[in-house]
Amino acid sequence: MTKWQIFKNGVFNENPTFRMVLGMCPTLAVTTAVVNGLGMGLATTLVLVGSNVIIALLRHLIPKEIRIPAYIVVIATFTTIIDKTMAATTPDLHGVLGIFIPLIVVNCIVLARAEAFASKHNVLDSTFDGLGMGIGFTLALTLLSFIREVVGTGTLLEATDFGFEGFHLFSDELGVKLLILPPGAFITLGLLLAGINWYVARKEEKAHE
Amino acid sequence: MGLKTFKKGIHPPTNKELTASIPVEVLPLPDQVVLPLGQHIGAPAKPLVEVGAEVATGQKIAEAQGAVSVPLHASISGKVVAIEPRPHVSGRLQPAIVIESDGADRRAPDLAPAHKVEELTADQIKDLMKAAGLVGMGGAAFPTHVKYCPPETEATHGQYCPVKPVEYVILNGVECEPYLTCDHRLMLEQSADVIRGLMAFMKAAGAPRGMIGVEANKPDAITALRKAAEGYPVEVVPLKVKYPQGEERMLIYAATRRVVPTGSLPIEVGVVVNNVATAATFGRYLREGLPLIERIVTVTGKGIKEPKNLRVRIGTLVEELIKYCGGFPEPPGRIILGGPMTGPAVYRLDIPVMKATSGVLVQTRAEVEKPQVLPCIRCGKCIQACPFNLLPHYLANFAEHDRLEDAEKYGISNCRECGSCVYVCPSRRPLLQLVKNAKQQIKAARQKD
Amino acid sequence: MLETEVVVSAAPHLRSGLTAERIMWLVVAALIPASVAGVYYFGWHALLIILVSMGTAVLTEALTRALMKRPITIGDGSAAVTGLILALTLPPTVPLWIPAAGSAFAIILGKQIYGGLGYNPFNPALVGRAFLLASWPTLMMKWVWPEGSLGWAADPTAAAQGISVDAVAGATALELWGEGIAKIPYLQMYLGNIAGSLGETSALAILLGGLFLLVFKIIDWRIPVAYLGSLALLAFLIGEDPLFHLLAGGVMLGAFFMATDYVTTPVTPRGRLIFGVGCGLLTMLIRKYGGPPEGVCYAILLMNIATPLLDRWTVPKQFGEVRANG
Amino acid sequence: MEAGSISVILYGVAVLLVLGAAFGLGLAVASRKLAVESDPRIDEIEELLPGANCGGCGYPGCRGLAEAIVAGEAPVTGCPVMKDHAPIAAVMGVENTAAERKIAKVRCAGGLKEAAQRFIYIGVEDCAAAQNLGGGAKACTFGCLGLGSCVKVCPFGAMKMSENGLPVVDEEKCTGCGLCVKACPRQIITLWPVEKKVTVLCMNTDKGAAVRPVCKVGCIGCRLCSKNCPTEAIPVENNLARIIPELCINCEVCVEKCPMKTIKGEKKQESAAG
Amino acid sequence: MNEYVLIVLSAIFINNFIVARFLGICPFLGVSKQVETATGMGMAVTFVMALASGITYWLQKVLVKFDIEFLRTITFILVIAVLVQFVEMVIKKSSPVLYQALGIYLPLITTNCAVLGVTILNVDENYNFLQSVVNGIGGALGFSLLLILFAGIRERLAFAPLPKAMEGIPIALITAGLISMAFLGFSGFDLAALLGL
Amino acid sequence: MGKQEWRLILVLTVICVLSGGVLGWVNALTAPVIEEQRELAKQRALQKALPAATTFVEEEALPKELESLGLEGIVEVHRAYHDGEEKGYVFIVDQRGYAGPIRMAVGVTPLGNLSALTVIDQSETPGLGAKIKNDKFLKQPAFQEAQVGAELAVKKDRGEVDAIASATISSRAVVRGVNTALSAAQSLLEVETTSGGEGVD
Repeated sequence: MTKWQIFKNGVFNENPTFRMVLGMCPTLAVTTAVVNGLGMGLATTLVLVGSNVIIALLRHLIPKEIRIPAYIVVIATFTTIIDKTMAATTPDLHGVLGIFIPLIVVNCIVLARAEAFASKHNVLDSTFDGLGMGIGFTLALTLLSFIREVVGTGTLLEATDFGFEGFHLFSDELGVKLLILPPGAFITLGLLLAGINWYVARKEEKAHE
Repeated sequence: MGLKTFKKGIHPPTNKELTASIPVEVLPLPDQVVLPLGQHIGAPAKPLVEVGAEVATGQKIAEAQGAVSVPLHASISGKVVAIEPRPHVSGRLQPAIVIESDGADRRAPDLAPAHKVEELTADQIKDLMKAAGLVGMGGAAFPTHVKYCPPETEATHGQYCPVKPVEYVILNGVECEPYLTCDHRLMLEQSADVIRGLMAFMKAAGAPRGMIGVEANKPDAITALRKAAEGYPVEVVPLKVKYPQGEERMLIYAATRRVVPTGSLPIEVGVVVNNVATAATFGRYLREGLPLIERIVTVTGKGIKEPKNLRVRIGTLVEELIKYCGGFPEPPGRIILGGPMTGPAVYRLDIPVMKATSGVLVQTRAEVEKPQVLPCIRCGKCIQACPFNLLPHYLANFAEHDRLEDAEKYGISNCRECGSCVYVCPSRRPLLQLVKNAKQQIKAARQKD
Repeated sequence: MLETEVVVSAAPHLRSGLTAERIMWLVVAALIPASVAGVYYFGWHALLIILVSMGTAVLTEALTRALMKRPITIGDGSAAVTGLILALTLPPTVPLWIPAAGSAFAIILGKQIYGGLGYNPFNPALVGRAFLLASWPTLMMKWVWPEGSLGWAADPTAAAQGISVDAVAGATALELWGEGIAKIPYLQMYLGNIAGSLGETSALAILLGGLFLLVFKIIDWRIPVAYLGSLALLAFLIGEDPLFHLLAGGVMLGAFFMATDYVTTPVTPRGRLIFGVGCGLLTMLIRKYGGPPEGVCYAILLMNIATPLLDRWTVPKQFGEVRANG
Repeated sequence: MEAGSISVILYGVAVLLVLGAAFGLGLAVASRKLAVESDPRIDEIEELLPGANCGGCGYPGCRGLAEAIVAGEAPVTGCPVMKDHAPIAAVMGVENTAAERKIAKVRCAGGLKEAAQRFIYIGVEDCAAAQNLGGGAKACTFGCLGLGSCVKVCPFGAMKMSENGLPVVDEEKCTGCGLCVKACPRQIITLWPVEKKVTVLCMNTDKGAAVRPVCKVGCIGCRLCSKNCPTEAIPVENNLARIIPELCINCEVCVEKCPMKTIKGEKKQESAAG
Repeated sequence: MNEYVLIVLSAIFINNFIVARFLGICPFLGVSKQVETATGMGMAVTFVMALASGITYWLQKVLVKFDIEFLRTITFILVIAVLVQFVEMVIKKSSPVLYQALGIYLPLITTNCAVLGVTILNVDENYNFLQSVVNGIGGALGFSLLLILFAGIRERLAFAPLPKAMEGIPIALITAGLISMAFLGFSGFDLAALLGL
Repeated sequence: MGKQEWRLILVLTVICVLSGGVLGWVNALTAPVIEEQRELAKQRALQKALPAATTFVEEEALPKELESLGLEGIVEVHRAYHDGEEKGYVFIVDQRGYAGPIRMAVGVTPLGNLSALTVIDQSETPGLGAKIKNDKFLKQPAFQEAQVGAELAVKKDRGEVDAIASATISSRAVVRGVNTALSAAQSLLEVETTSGGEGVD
């Protein structure tokens, strides 16, 4: 596989959210606004790339028995770094994402990539894998939060914390507020996944014919 | 009201007025009878005659084979023309003895002599039951003597012979199946035979008391039986009109409040149940030695020109009965042998009347419009109907999805296939067919193991 | 031999006349009194809401089925029932796109997504209502009093209690109770001459329909009885007026028409009792302590969640399962 | 850097040192003392298996088969779905016994157009259930009942019902798992080598006179195929022609000769489909 | 006493981990196909969450004492991971029955963010030891309750002719969404008033 | 113990130690910045709550004292000055909202008028409860005209405050915070008027 293929694989074919259905908790929790989804996605990407690189570096040194604790320590380290950096640079976003920043450490995507990819591939491949997966995750979160924010509140890219009012597309009185409530997260993601299933199935069928 | 009955159940229209008040007519002797060797539950009988043999009415032409089996008798006199597979109610071909009538209806010379119940021992009665080819004539066709199994076979076939005293013999004169009136007419016209048969059964079982359960919609039959039972320890019990009142366990519960435990026989609670027609046939056998060679069949339904009750020789083809009743006024929609709730539908008329064939019901095309099956809407009506307190929609659902273990867990084996659930189902689901299918698969899987 | 083909099918060959379609249309019929009361009290706009809601439901059902390439099922009447019930739970003031959006959501996400009639775990009409309530709460909590109905508030006793018409208009009986402002005469509530959802206010009209369903055995008595009984009992225990709580809000409509929805409620007799009790308790608890002023919709939806387990745990004892008579 | 922060770093390092060492020690001890043996090959093979859990192998799912293979109870070719068993064989260290690929073949050509019905069936859409009801509606008691039980059990979506009421096998998707064979109450589906294109599409063993009125394309046992077959691959037993796949050379002479069009080859099938 | 009841009830109904806090979604979607397995998972989660809440309480004390709270994430997750692994090994060795019922779910718990989540929440809420443990149990009970109810629904859905694209995760998510919508009924529920606090 | 086990321990320990070191270093870099950010945010909030003042002095003992008076949720009290002239108080108050605590700063002038209020921290639902941050809500007349001694309430509770649509709980929390601050101010100002005797002009 070329680097580009590894990257593309993470973004599309094995998109962690839409195809592998991993890391659901932050996906559902923080996607109430595009800014939040984007922030969470990028934070996760950084952790993914960082931990993939380190684990790929150490892959021959770590004995099988302590593989999980060792990976977790590495991931936790990067998570904490991101956590602190965000607190220092973007305190408002950090506040909104709250508990879900430290919880990146238990995001199945990160550990799954460490186990399934980084522990078996070289540093460069692992970097691209982390990038691909991270971007894939970020795209998924952005898409989801885009739908929820626009349909739910009628605004786009509203980020008052950053002093940005965003675009007001229609009166927020008309917004389908359910979408930004917890049920909306489940329902929107469910429908998105169904749509993607449908699309993939149709594509396969067409290819078959 | 205070009439005895069981819990739950359904109230389908009875439609009995078509034939209830018409006395039984005797169908003229047919030219030919087809006598399937397997007319009863258990091993089929073994032929005693060969093609070309001359036989007389009542002559034993096939011998019982194995413990659960009964002999078969010629129902007319004449010549055996074939012993070969012939169409059967099941839709398949089954081995049968075919006799061509000589028109004489000669009775066999070796018919049993007349007996008095008082002079017989219990064991003698049980032997006579078997000799008469007696089976449950209500539809189940279970060999009657096995219900009272003789003591000497107790060791070998213990499962039929729990060492339990029998307290009641209950005759089933409920006739809860809609349309059918053969038992009703029989109780009216042969009440003495019924009581004689019942007394013999009680003696065979050593039961001190007898009961006859009759649905309250047959007051004339109740009166007739009460009159005939005067002086005997027999009680005629009027029962509430409800389906399946005639189901063995429901009848026992209604009459005695006893619950037959799942997986065991009524004798477990000291009760034996027989159909009134069985009792009447046996009563007549004791009177004149004629074994089970004829029965009353209700030929009815909108699809029959002149509905009637007919006294018919076993082995007469269904088409003869229909012809005698004037045929079809319009092309038939569905032809059912027995009652509409449990009788099988057939697609040909060259099928013989058998020992347990209680009726021929012909529905018109308008009556059998193809139902539009909807998904189960969980209305729970099947649960409210099921006399066995099962959850029919679950059972059918499990059956449909091949989850046989779950079906067993929810008591599929306890289903007696009365069809109440299907009757009430507003979504028109084929619950019972699914359940039967699953039961069969479970049985097949068990046999494999 | 037979000249024409006959039908062969499994026994039994008799069917009762009560089909699922007839049940659905009977439910619609049973809701006519409540609908009429709604239109009588709240005017022609109420009728429009009902028509739009039912129409959208039926149309959405037909469209989704067509999209999924499955048989069109609008003939079974279930979509019409969903649309009608949803309409009856709406405030009579809502703009017409509200019932349309609610019905569409109810049919698509409440029902067709699960494969249609018989498979949905939640009452579709309530799914629709909960969706509307969460999405457009301001529109969904805008109440009006039927014309002339505020006469009681202007009477001397009420005036003596310091209740003004202004303080009352625009709030339902339950909201007034929540704020401890006014006590509305029972008769007025019984007749439905009060503010509220367009089909919920008249206990009389709902009872008429409910009794009709009970008499014809379309619904099981257990759920409404358990629901109303437990609600009244809990109200009494926590020192509230049971009669008021039976008459106020959507309890009557819920108990007779929503908690009795076959598909989403238990099938076993005991399960139905527990379901009803659960609905009653939750409704009262949400009214007294909860955020939303009315709890019927949520109480029933919450009990819908528990339905599969209730079914599982309340499988009735089979006939013959007990060792008989010792 | 301030002294304070250095001490914080030191504390941090110390705490993690203790934790790391303690857990490392604990896990080291535990992995020795508490180890429970399980053959790693089971996992390896499970990973190689398709994971459809179709049960076609006769074991409870793919994991079950993997365990059986490792235990030596099942052959490495135990999975009927996989086309290439070499990787499993490699894990087990056995040589791959290349099995010829077989697919399901429906051996009945009597659809709604060709075969007569005895009655109108109303009931459960399931072949076994229909079979129990008067032996099925189709007048031919050997032919396909047409209710699609085989289609329903196929875990790979390789079967569908044609408009003529007969199941059609998608040769690409069919894996030869044999579930449809078991599902058919009339046993008319067999697993057939994929490269043998000629088959007798009938299972009726009645005499020709009995076959003709019930089915237009039933085998009447006329032996024309048998006589004309260059490799003697078509014996006729019980009034029914049967092709021995090992002997068939796909010449399709029999297809030409069959007066009932019961024998179908590849060319014929194509023209029939078109 | 009522204070602890409040914590538990609140964690079950109002701030339910699944439908309100979005914690533990992966196992919620994964281990909810059957009621039996859901029950086993629920028990395992309850056990681990109670244990983890207790242990991390003391760990946090240590961190605060040395002013190294920045190590919270790493130490907590390490403790949880090792704890789970230990418990799994011990159960596997000592009781195969218990292992079948509970142990096989344990590896799934390490990455169950509900466990780490509850320990962090305990710290954020400044709970004392007992409150932490009670909160852990309450959160786990809320998780288990939802998991089991959800499994009940999904067992029923196994019979439903779902649209092809909806099968599996999509329908599970939407059902979870509708459950969450029903739980909106508990929003703003004044538990304190109910319990007389 | 074998060589393998020692290796286990060693590797895990080394990884942990390295992580500890790295994290310590990162922490050392970021901790002051985070603290600075926090301080900055607070200053901004204080400023916003009482624009007339420029310097704020925290009264560390007051929250406890006020709590003993039954006022819950007051986290900090700042005395505000401009050019040495007392400009009033800013109260930082926590109140439980819909999704978690809402932290707000409420400024009160020496005359007992509410100066302004601002939300510092909240985790309410975006698009719904989170709108309590918006000026449309915070700058409504009901707040601007509020005075010591007044007990505010949202319209739904028969009060004068326009609540955020469908976010009554969040709105109520803010109103509660304002009420708490006003009561606190009342007691503080009373104390001053009685003990200090300076009076208000």
